[in-house]
Amino acid sequence: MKDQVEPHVTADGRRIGGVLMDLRGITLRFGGVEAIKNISFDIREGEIRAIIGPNGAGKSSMLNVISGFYHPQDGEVWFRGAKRPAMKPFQVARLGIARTFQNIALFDGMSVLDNIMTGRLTHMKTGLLSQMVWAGPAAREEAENRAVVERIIDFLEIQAIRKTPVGRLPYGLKKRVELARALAAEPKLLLLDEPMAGMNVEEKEDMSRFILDVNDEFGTTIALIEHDMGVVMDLSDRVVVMDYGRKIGDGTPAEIRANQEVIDAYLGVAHD
Amino acid sequence: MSADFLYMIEVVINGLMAGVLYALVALGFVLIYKASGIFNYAQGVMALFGALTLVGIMEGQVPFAHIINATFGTDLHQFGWTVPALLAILLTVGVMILLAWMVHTFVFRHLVGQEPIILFMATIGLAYFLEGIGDLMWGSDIKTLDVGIPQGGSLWVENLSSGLGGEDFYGFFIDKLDITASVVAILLVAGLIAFAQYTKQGRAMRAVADDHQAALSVGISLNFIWVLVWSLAGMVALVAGIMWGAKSGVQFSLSLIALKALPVLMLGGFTSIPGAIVGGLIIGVGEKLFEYTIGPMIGGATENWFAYVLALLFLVFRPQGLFGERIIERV
Amino acid sequence: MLYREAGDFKTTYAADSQTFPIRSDRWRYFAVLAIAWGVIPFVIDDYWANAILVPFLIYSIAAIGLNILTGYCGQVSLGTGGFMAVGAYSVYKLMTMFPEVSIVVHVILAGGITALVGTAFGLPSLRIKGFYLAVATLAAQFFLVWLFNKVGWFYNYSASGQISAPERFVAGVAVTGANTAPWAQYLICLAFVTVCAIVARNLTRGSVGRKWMAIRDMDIAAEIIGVNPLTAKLSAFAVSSFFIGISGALFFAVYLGAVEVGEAFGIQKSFLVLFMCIIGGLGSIFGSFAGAAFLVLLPVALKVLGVDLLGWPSSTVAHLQLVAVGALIMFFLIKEPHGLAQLWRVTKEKLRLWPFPY
Amino acid sequence: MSSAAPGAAPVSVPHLLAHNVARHGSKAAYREKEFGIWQSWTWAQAAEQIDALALGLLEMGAAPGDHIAISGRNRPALYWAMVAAQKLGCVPVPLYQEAAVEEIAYALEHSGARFAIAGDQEQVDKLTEARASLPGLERIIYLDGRGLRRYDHATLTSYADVQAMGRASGRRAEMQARTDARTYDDTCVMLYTSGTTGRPKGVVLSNRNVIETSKNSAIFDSLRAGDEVLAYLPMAWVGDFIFSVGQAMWTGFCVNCPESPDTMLTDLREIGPTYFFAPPRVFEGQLTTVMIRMEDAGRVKKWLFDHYMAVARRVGPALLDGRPVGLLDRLRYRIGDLLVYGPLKNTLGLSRVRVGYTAGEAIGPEIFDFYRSLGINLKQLYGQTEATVFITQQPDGQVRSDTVGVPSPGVELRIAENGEVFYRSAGTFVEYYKNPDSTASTKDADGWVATGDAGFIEEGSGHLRIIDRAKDVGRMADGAMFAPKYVENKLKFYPDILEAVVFGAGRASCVAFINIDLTAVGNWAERNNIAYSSYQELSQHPRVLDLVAGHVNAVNASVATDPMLAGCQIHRFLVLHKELDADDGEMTRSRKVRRAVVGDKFADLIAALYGGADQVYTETEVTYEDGRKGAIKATLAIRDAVVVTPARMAAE
Repeated sequence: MKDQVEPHVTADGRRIGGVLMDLRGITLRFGGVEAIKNISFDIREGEIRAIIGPNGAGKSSMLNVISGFYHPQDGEVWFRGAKRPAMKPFQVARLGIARTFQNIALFDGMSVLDNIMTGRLTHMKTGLLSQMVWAGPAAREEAENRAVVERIIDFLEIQAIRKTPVGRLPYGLKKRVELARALAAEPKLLLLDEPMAGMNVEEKEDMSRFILDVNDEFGTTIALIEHDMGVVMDLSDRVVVMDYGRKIGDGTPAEIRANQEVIDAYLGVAHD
Repeated sequence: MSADFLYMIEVVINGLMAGVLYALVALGFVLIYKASGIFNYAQGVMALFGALTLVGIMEGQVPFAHIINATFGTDLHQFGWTVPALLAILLTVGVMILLAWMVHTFVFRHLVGQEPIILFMATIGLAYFLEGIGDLMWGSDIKTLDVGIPQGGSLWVENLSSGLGGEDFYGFFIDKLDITASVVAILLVAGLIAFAQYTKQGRAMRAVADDHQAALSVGISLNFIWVLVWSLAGMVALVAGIMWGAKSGVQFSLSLIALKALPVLMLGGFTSIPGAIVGGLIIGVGEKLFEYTIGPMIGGATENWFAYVLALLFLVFRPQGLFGERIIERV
Repeated sequence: MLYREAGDFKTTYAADSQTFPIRSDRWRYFAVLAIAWGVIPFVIDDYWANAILVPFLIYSIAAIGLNILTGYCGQVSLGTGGFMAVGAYSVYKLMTMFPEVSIVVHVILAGGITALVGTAFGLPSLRIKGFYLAVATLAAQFFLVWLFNKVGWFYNYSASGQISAPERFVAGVAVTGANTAPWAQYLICLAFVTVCAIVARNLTRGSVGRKWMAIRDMDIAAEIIGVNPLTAKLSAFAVSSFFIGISGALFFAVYLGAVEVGEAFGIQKSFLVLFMCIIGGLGSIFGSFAGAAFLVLLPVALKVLGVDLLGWPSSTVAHLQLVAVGALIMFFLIKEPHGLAQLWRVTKEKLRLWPFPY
Repeated sequence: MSSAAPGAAPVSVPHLLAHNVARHGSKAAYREKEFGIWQSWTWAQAAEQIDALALGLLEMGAAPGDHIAISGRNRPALYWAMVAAQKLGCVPVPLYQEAAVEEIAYALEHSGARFAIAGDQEQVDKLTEARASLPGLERIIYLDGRGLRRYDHATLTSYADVQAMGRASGRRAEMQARTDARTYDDTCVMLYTSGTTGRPKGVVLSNRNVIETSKNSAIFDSLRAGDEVLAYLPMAWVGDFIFSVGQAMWTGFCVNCPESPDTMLTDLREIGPTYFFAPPRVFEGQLTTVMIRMEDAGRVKKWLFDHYMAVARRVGPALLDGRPVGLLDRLRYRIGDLLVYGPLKNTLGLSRVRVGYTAGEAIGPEIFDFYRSLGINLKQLYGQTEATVFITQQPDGQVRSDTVGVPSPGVELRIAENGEVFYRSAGTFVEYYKNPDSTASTKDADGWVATGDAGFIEEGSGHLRIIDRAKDVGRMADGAMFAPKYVENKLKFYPDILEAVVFGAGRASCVAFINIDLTAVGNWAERNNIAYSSYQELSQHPRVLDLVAGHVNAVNASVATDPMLAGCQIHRFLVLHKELDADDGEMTRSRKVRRAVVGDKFADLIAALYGGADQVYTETEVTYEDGRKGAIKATLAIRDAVVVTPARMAAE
């Protein structure tokens, strides 16, 4: 029933490629509770894919499944044309899936720069010994990755807070730093967990701009969760709507707007 | 029944007795941990401090005698009176309550909301402090404590049980003190549970343990509760101190033995009173048995570490302890 | 106030991320090195060596080691004493087994052996966290001490159950054994401290260090951004134990010369080193030195004050010391959880902003 | 690789470049804070970059005489673009980066630029919009491609691509030939004067103008290779062109570009320039923040600061001018330097400043003295675009806040009978581009140029003192001299007052509009716990009005001391409800008040001031940053000021 769309170029000239991630019949239970009920959808290269739904719809659980933090009882996760076996989160990260967190998960003991540098860890290979010596490979690697990170810092316009301890930053900036950390991993798939949560209008606009720019400049595939429908609709190419762990809609923003079930869900029509 | 087996049983029984005392100390930990999330490393030292104070008061010692003498060249040691055990115990309880109040007001009230590990380290500091103070007040020499608890092997049990085995079995040797200890311990636990169940403060205490914010919102004074639990813990410690002290003299090693409560807790889980008791018994029995059976082969004195290694292995397979419930991690 | 940073700009990342980015700090660092290496060896006497400098240096290594584990990787350990013992007994066995091999090699090997043991005891850290782990490490402490006590092989079945260091030479100079010159003791320790400190700094500044700190600050997030908790934690245990092993080896071979495991490496030792880290500052190399210096000097100071000046019995002073240490720990945790290092940082910031308040 | 024989006398900027490559090839020529560190280019590397760009432009068909517009924040690449243009015999035309589209459109149209080099997306957008109306602009070359990926690249090329094209090109000889063909009288650069009135004019400066002035001024202050400047002022402003291109090329010192406007102060501190220029408002702003920050300092620090600043005010300037100072005072000053001045200069990033200049506006004496007393060699100069900056400047040792110094080397001065200042020098501009009339009206046959400022040369010192714009110096009803600027400046010396506009030409008395400084007054309000929700509310708060009234009275008193100008005392004033703003056309881009515009716009207020009402209601149209327009309504209180009669002054 999944609509088969061929690789194409969007009206605003972005390339949408083939299927990057395919979720097939995912079901997730906590004890007796079914957080996700047999949900299937796919994410294509280069697109911005939104997962929306009222609070408690199971969006976050879905994201946790994708990022390998939860392991679904049923269903398969296909990534880049191969079935992904049950993995530890850090292995998933090394596949090229990076994410941000709904309630910010930065490393408060470190500076902004160090936090973003942690995003490069999956790319840094020098071993313990050469790190001990530092001079040579380790130092070189550090400098190279610093250069990458600095470009992201520049991209997200956070030069001024480079050396500030993240603890001291206001909420909006923390969110941006977290995005930077995820970007630093140069992910193939970027997961954003409620990127706009708790932001004022202005911050939301900034964040939307950055999300679009990221997708645009780096061609990064982005899957994001939001409960605020408005933002998502302007942002994303396709939207999955979840409610009570079920998928009640999947399609372009336009289609979603027209979908009666979605409207009900959002107007909170009683569930039988 | 073969004598070996019977001796084995005797070991088990003695283990149970020791376990009761571990449980007693562990109980103190649980009380404080449940109410304030503080893992009170100093519980053992509190037992030592309690015992020292009790002895000091009973024998009418002059506190801080050494310093006073050293500074003023005096030669004070005794007030020259002795205090009856019961009165002394009451006084000591008073001291422990005062101590509880001070500990809370001067230390932990300023650490509310800190990470558990910080609180833990603070209690280590407290342990040092109390040990030092205890020694300064009452001197560090080993003291014998006699509050009139019957001592020595219980003939009654011995005779009663000697019939069980052949002529090479002389019946169970069980120290009366241990029996008393167990009885006291059981009473204490019962008392505590009753207190927690049926008194206003007790219910408040449990409310706090469940949810600080909620407790606050219904107008329970956290500070009061915290002082309360520290006092209770202090008294429990005192009792434990008396028992240990009576058994093996009041000395620093007492606080080390009390350390055993830590593995006990790791088995029982930090939040469950029954856990503490069961854990205590397991450790007590376990280490005695191990020493009795394996000990001789590997040079003995295995009580030093058995409890910890047991707890360690146990934790690796069941991190939340015997009675703790599973935690689902969220992002 | 003392800082003049205008015109002190960086044109490479290497320069920007160096250990002492500010010029004046750099000079101070070189000055300290120069004094430590070029002046003290010539003026040092027996009292200074044995009462202050040598223990200070050795404890610094231990504190750095524990700080890597606890301060940088967030895994609290109460097994330091036990691990120091491993270092001591390893070096003792090596010295007696291979007399011809250089003591320096032995000390390093001892560190390596301790690293292995430490890693083994670190395994539980994958399942258990926080003070559960702290208590679990007590197992290492008690078990190891018991082991070295009971198993004769470790102390070569000496009647006393003690181990005592035979005389060994570095470049023809005795560094262990009865007639070791103070400056020789000092220099060999200084050498190890210098190297250890630099290595520690290098490890904590790069990707390894960031993995540790990520685990410390938020282990779940760390794992999700691609840190393998297994390797991260175990490497921390290994490196930490390596340093602690070295300090243990030096403590026995160079400083004490003869050791009875129970009293030299008991649980008190574990706490002492932990306190050094707390007072000095968790997650700071400088803090490790500060803490070590503080807790080495405190007893000396108290002794001078109590025994020599006030003429109190030394036992009383010893108790007073317990009180002081305990009180200090609580004070620091309340007032400045990040210890002397943080105080230093704050002062420095103030000096940099002077005369402005912020 | 550009090989003008180092021996030959340099006749163009590219020649100077060649010299620098020869003399200081491996010394740093340009630095830019980017990606967290100071990216650096030696003279040799810079030359290579410039050649690459020049060749690229050549490939794209840049012909001699073409104009090449350049707009963006200060960046090495854009400075290179200027030199690259000159290498090809083209004329660089730097534009104000925050200029509005129509301003840009005018400049492009007027200069007939074929190429434009833009810093970033913002500039590209403006240029593209402007371009719609002018087919003349063939290509836009952009530096930072951020956000431009999906733009139509038919007329858009990236800087890097152009350079790549250049590196691949084989027409180096041709480029070199063009470079060598430059003469001393070819056009070096064309700069648009913001012009306080009417359309901006394109000032044409020749190689002679630029090189001679650069040489003279460099010698005057013994600037040399190894000096450091921070290039942060608009590239379209003649000052920046002389400091960052002319003098830099002449002496071979290093030009440093900040990371972004909002990190400017940090970058200033990091670089610690040895040669520094800033308009008075920058120094003013810095001083204000210093004072505000010191307010919160602990009592000890505060005391130290106040005490030693007092010492500095007494001793500092003298020391700086090499006048004799008592031993004890010297000692005190040394201590002060250790405890206060040194750290202060360091935190401000001025500790290495050897030569500092301010100009463009009159600077408040206490501001000026503050920096002097710290031991910063801050001086004033008087100049304008038409003179390639330098007309007069203050030699070391003769520095005062109330004069603008003696004629710069090679400059002749003449004061007309109406008090207007005329000058003639090697720096005198060639012409206004495509505007012979204005050229004629400004520069007479023998090369004398009217500055449009009224002033007089002080007896004795021979220093020039500027009173006001010549055309603004009017007569009052009673024929007394009316010099509004003179009074306004005195007012603006108070940190609380940001801008002041005085009216009174042909009237019996003077009245004034005042703009309060939000930072200073806001902080004052905070300290006196005065609550306010908006600029407007604050501006009309009675106690603020009292504050301002105090300043006005003080100014009146000091004006009265000068019989010639005593008539200019302010009789009535009001505090404006909005800041005068370039976006509303009330000021020029270089933040000079457009008196006429303000006069018309607020005619109702002026009427009220003379009408004697004690308050007036008004509605004002404003333009928001995003270009939308809106109106703000307000009722403004009008206050009377204390006027001193010269007679009484004399009596005292």
